[in-house]
Amino acid sequence: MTDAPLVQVTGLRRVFDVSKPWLDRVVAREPRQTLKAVDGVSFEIRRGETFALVGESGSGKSTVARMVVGLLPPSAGEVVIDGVSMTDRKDAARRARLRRRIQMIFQDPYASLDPRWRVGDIVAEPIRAFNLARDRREVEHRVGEGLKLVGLDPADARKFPHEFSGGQRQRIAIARALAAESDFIVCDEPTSALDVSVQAQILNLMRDLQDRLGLTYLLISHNLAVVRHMATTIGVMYLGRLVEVSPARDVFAAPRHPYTRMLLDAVPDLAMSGRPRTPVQGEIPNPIAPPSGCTFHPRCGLADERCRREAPATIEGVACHAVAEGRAGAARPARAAGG
Amino acid sequence: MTQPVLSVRDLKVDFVTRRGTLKALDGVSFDIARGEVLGVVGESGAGKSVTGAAVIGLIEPPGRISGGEILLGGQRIDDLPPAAMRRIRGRRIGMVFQDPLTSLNPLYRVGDQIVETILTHLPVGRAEARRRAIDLLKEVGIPAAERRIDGYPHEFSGGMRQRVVLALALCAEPELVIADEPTTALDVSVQAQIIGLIKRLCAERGTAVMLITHDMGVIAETADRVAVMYAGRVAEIGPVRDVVKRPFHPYSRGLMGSIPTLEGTADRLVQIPGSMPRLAAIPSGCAFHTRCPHAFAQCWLERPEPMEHEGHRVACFLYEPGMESARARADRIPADSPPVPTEEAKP
Amino acid sequence: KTLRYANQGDLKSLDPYTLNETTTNAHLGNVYEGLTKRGKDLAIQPGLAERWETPEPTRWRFYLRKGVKFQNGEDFTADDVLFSADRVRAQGSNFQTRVPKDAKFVKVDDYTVDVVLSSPNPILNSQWDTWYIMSKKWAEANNAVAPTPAAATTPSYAALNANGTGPFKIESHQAGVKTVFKPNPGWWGKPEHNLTEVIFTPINSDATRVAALLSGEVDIIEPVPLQDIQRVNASANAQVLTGPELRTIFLGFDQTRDELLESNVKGKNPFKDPRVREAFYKAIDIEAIKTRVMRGLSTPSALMIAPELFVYSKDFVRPKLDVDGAKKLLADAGYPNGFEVGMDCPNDRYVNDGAICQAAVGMLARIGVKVNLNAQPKAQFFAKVLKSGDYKTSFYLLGWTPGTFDSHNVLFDIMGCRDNPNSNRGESNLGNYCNKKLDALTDQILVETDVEKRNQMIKEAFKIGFDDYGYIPLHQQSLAWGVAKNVKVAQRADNSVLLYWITKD
Amino acid sequence: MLAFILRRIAQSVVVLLTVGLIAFALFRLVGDPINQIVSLDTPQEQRLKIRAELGLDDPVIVQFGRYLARAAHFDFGISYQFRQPVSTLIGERMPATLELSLVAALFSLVVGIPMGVYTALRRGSALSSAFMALSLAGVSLPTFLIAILLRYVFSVQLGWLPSFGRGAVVQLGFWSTGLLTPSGLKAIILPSITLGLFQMTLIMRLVRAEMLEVLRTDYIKFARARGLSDRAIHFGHALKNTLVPVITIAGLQLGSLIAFALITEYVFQWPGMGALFLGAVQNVDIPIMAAYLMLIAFIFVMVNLVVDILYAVVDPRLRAHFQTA
Amino acid sequence: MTPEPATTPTAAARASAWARLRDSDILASFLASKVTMVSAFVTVVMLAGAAFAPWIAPTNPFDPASVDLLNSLLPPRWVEGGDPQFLLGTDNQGRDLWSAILYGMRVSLIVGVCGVAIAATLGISLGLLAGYLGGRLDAFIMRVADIQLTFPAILIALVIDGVVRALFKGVAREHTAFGVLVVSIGLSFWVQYARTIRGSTLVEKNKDYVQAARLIGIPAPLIMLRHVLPNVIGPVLVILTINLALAIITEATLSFLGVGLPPTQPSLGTLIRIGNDFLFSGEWWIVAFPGITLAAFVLAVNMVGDWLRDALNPKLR
Ligand SMILES: Nc1ncnc2c1ncn2[C@@H]1O[C@H](COP(=O)(O)OP(=O)(O)OP(=O)(O)O)[C@@H](O)[C@H]1O
Ligand SMILES: Nc1ncnc2c1ncn2[C@@H]1O[C@H](COP(=O)(O)OP(=O)(O)OP(=O)(O)O)[C@@H](O)[C@H]1O
Ligand SMILES: [Mg+2]
Ligand SMILES: [Mg+2]
Repeated sequence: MTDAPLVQVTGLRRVFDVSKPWLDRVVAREPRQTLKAVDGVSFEIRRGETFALVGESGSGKSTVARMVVGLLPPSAGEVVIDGVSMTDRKDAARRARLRRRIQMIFQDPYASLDPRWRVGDIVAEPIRAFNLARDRREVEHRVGEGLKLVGLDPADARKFPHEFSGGQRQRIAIARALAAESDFIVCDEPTSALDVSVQAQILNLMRDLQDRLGLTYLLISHNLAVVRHMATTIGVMYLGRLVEVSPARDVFAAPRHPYTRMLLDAVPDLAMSGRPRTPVQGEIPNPIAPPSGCTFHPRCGLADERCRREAPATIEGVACHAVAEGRAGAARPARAAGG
Repeated sequence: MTQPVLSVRDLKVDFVTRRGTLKALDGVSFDIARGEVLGVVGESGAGKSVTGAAVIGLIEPPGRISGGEILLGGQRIDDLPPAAMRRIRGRRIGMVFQDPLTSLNPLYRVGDQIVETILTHLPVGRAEARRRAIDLLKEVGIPAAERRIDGYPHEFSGGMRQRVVLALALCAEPELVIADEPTTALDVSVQAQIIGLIKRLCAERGTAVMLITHDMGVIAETADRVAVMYAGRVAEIGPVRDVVKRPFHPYSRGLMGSIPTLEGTADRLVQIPGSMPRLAAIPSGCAFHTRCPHAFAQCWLERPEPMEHEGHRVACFLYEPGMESARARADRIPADSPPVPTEEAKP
Repeated sequence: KTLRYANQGDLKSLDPYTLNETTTNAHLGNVYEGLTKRGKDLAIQPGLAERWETPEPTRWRFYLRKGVKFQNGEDFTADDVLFSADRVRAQGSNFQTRVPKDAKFVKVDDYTVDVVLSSPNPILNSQWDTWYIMSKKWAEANNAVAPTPAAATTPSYAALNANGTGPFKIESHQAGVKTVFKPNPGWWGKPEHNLTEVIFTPINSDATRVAALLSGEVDIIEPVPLQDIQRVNASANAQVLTGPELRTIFLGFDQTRDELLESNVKGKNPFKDPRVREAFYKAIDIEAIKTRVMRGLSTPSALMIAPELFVYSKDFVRPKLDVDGAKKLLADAGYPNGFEVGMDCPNDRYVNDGAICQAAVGMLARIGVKVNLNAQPKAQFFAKVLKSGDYKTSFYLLGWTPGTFDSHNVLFDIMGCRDNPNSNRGESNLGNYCNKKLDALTDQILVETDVEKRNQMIKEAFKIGFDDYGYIPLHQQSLAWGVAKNVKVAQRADNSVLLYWITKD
Repeated sequence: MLAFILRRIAQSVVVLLTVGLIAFALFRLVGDPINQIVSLDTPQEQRLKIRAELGLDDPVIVQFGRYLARAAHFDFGISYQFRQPVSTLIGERMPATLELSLVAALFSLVVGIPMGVYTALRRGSALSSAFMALSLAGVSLPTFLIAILLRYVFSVQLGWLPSFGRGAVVQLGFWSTGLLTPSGLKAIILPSITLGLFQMTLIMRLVRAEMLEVLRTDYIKFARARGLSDRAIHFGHALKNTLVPVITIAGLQLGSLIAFALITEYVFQWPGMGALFLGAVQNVDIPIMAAYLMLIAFIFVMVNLVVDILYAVVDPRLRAHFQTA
Repeated sequence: MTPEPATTPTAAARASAWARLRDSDILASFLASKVTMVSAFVTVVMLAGAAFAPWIAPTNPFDPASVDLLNSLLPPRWVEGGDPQFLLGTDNQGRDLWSAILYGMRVSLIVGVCGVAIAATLGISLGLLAGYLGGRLDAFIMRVADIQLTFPAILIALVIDGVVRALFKGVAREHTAFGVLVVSIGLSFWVQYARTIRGSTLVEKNKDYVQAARLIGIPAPLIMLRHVLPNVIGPVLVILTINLALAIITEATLSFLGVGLPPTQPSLGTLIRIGNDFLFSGEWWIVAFPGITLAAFVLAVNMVGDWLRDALNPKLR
């Protein structure tokens, strides 16, 4: 194994055209309208690591995920996985081989399994698609193995998804992802539709699998506690931009970007430690007409004239004028002492 | 102790379906005092929403209240005729639903919906009602309320809408507000604002709140007392600090242990094996015994009644007086140690 | 008294030279008049001409009625007759054959007109009852000198307004919806009707028409579907007047192509063999058609003309129904197992036409002939089988009323050979039945002025066709008018409903 | 809003052009109008001449272009059957069809909506079961059977209502109305019931389904939780939301009512455009057929436009959408 | 490797499928509704009658040689003047009405089923393509659908009939009528399918299981066919039943207007049209029995469809 990162994302950008129909624009003399869902995102993920993306709804997390797995072509930027570009048209053959190493687990376990297919067929679909088995018996065998791996009974292969609970379905989805022998799995809010007790089962399973199979995860979540539990590195997104990328323990010990701090402050204090918190301000703005300069400035207590004017560059993983200028003050530990 | 605002006694709710009668609630009892926030937590399907609906009298067929009683300010309300119940809804009990996107009628102005509610319940004129509506909107933190009152719901963001819904629930100054997962559909950041708002407004007016959620964090921040529900029963009820920090019921323990926290350091989360039984197939005895690491013979046979234990009530035989050895055994097990992974037990 | 009258068809144009069609002619006959008229028995009577004579075979002299006024108040004179004679023969008229092309009209005085012919024509004025005389001044004043062609792309004044000399005038006319007639107070004759207003509505749905009569919303309907006659007669307020009609319904064969268009017989045309035609003839159970399909209201016919129109009709008798004989004939002709042939049939033109064809299909099936019936609305039917459709038919049903009420018309149009492209002979002989002897006789019949000699020649000609089995005449259908009990009406065999003979209590 | 209307109009023009082309091209192929025009014994030369005069020999595209150019001036040519301008004929008959369709639409709405609301609110009651059964019968019986049955009972047997026609009409300018005379009013009863019955049952079922849907929504639950009266909930909140989709369907139905009128008009001899069209089909009267199809398309397009605008009036979400446009 | 016979898993699956059905809400709601059961029974009996007409019917009314004009207009057997040979009497051509109804039903059904099959195939494919691929294709298909909606089935059939008659002037109606009807019905009913399918496809294609399949690299046509189609086809079942009823009515109406099937091969609609002419004259049975049959069948099918709609709608449960 090399030390080179498995996944390298550079300058990823995705613009959606949300313009009104042509005639409306002509009559109203409006320009085209675009929505920058993802705007210049760069990060890398090392093998066996879990990279987590957090941020409020609409910040562009899922869009990044979809571009990384190749479901959505980026407007600009590049995704390189194991040295192969996912975006470069030329490398089609290698990309096809790469395909099966990348899989995704979706948020809604009720929508991610085709309700008309038997579980066995669902899990077997990637095996068949990638020709990973010689004959039917081998397919069945592999499906059984996969189901066992996620703690289900191979006999469950004959059942339909609706016969399973949400947690069990998410296990099936994981089995499907693993059936393709993938080693990089993108998880878009894999547990947010589940009860906490079931969430614990899935998170534990994901970690077990990571330990056993050396998987690499891109984990998307808005639940900081989950991220805290799973991630090695954390990227914080706001309105399509990555405002902070830091090792997980640093983010929680000493959040640097004001937005990261705000997010941490918003998390309810289960331990009832009574840690001091600043109340959250406002809501995420309309991404079609984002604020000028640093898009966070209307909600930021540290904003000044410069923040309103110019967008901050990323310096040492943080994109914030205040941090760069040292106005942000000492990184404040989010965790009360003693926890 | 003064009379509780809401008192639920041995409430039973059934859903009569073709496949038999589902006991969605099976003997739920709790009180909420004036100004108190009672958090109701539990897994999906545990009966939290049904409890809320039963209190406000909105159980729809095929559901029906099959036993127990509900007292509002000492007056029994579960057997009131529809017209009388209607006068209580909105006037004495307010309600907030989970999804602010769908709770407001998209065809009517926000203000009209508030005014309509005020006029229904309070003896005021239209102008006065409108003035009150504006005040309320200001109070829930809608900027430029005078202007926004004539807006339509689709012109408001999710958080704003939930504020409007809150204003609607509070507009007749009810004694009790039932909030059924008021923040689940919202962003973490907005969630904090709404929770804060509920807390503040209710404290100011002395309104009792029944806060239904499955987010333990919200409960920890907001509630005075917590009821943990499991399969249509209250497994444990007590002061929030006790229940969160030192739960007694094995289910509560598992629940608390399975929540990842910002402070948590454990490599593995506590994992309760299996999932909650379907209501049609609730096991005999203690409904939790199939998943319980401490279950013993009695749990199979008998249903534990809630009993007082160290200041809060727990429905578990481990805490039955005279079960010293069992309790000792249970207490030895640390709350967050991983339970033995077992296959889903089949009775 | 207001008379409400409903007909299946409509009054399609008010210009009397636009469309030669029974219903239209009958309607306009209430408003316009010809030099002659026909009585209730169809006998030719004086009309606008009081009398006429033939001083020499090629010259006819007509004495016009004096004191006749058009409905707009102008006097009727010889000028109008001369004008009408030109107009009726002009481009765009649908009545050009009413008056021979080479006939010269000469004004003798204001009330006398001579017609000079190039050859004798004993039946010159036989169709003049529907050659309506128009006012010259009115036409000139309204820019309507030229007849309105059927295909007019600009409507003409004459098509929307009427100015006749007849007993009624048109008060209002909304095509396809309603036409209102009012009596003409200045009419020269003595009215035989007692009406003050006639409201005419076209109702093309049979059931609706009958319902309207039964519910008393109309006083006269034409026609009554055969099956409803009993019902109408049983009702309290209406009855059906029936009577023989002059139209002959018959079946015809394609006898000209070497291979039939729609048949499984390849390389030859079975209908060229008289035995096949005879077999078909003998397979048709005309009595069953009469009793079952026509409900007794038809007159089986051995000739291609109605008995009323030809005195020696009685001398012809249909061959008997003979299924076995027919089979044998077919076998002799080389079709022991029959064959398959397509049949064209209108389904909205004649009384129960579709059902007759269906019945024929069943009867022919018994001798092993499989007939593929194509029953279609008249528009499609005529488009296919007529000259303009290239006579694309193998076997068909058609009906014919000789416009002249004379056999010559039948012998010439229906039974004449179609082989001369410069002649109109046989234009409606869709299957081109052809016998030169018959043609020769036909030509003599036209110029023969001795009635008895002429009749013998006609008889001989019909005998030729009869023996050739050139056609299968079926029957003359019946008239059926539904009339309210308080209405009296004279029924004429040409199916014209004439308002001036109607009285209402 | 302006852009919206502009787009609608542009779409309408496309629709009309397409329909015009289809109508024209198709009917150009039907039968040979010449046979309709001339009598049996017209010689061939004369036929050819008439063909040339009518322009039937030109290429189809030329004929179509000519047709469109004239149609733009409301000149649809001369009817082959009636020898009158088609525009006059249609103009004369349009009031009859529109009155019939509107009365039928009114009937179907006035009866259908309350029945739908009732059956939705009283699910399972005897009367609403009866309504539902009736509505099924309504969609199951072919229109012509209903017409025959109604007429047989009410005009032939009972003699209460006229069996055909429009009764007496009054001329109001170019519009002839039968709604102002007693006989006209009596005459419209049976045809409009026949025509409206199917739509009525459709609307009833639609209202019921939508109402049930709306009654399950959160905002209705929330309205209950606010203690509003059933009246306010059912007729204030639920019905208004129900009407949003009902408007579209009802609008579309009005279009098809006009088109469907041809069966009713045929049976009741109603002097409207439908009967005219049916007659034209039978007689291969191309100008009338083509004009009728264009007209139906035009009415449909107009109704659609009105429905869309109405939609915006009812639903503020769309209104906002229009305004920002 | 297990020595189990290979059939066991499928047998088990089948058994469980049966168990699922027995257990399902559909069956229960079916058994709970007597009206539906009766309707289904009527439907099945009529379908069987139509399917086995050649074996059940005493005579073949389509064979002209087997009808005798002399038997025409006989009343039903139990009415005075009836002939025991003809249970429901005869029509104006002497056809046994009972046989004619069985055969007519067969014709009506074949027309209905074929027409609806064309409509469904067309509508489903177009709807699927429009919904899944979107963009200009979608816009185009939906515009065409709009235009098509302008014209009800009757109008379309009249148009098509005219065209066919013009194009195949020589060909007898017998040979074209069937095609005309089927195509008209197919062309006028497809829009509903297309719209429904497109609507649910738009929802379904964004569901994660489709994304998952795309991720594996399954080609779009396969995804449409194997994933999307099975999941959007549900509501089509309801439309199918209701459309079948509608198609039969449409056929009858067209036959009533004289554009339908020829009288030599009468469908129910043609029989009614023939019978309608004899309503006033007292031969009520010619219109009554086919009329009742038609109404009963359509009603029964609609009832089943109605129930199906409710039973398949999860929100109503
Ligand atoms: N197909 C699309 N067309 C237009 N806009 C889109 C599209 N997909 C996403 N967006 C917009 O892009 C932005 C980012 O969306 P994305 O789904 O990536 O956010 P997210 O961070 O995953 O949010 P959530 O937490 O709600 O899942 C949003 O404003 C969204 O509205
Ligand atoms: N209309 C109904 N018919 C049948 N069963 C019902 C109905 N409504 C609720 N139930 C049952 O009652 C039980 C309790 O439901 P409830 O909605 O109270 O759960 P909850 O605790 O609020 O769950 P969640 O966290 O998912 O909202 C569920 O198991 C559900 O199956
Ligand atoms: Mg997302
Ligand atoms: Mg709930």
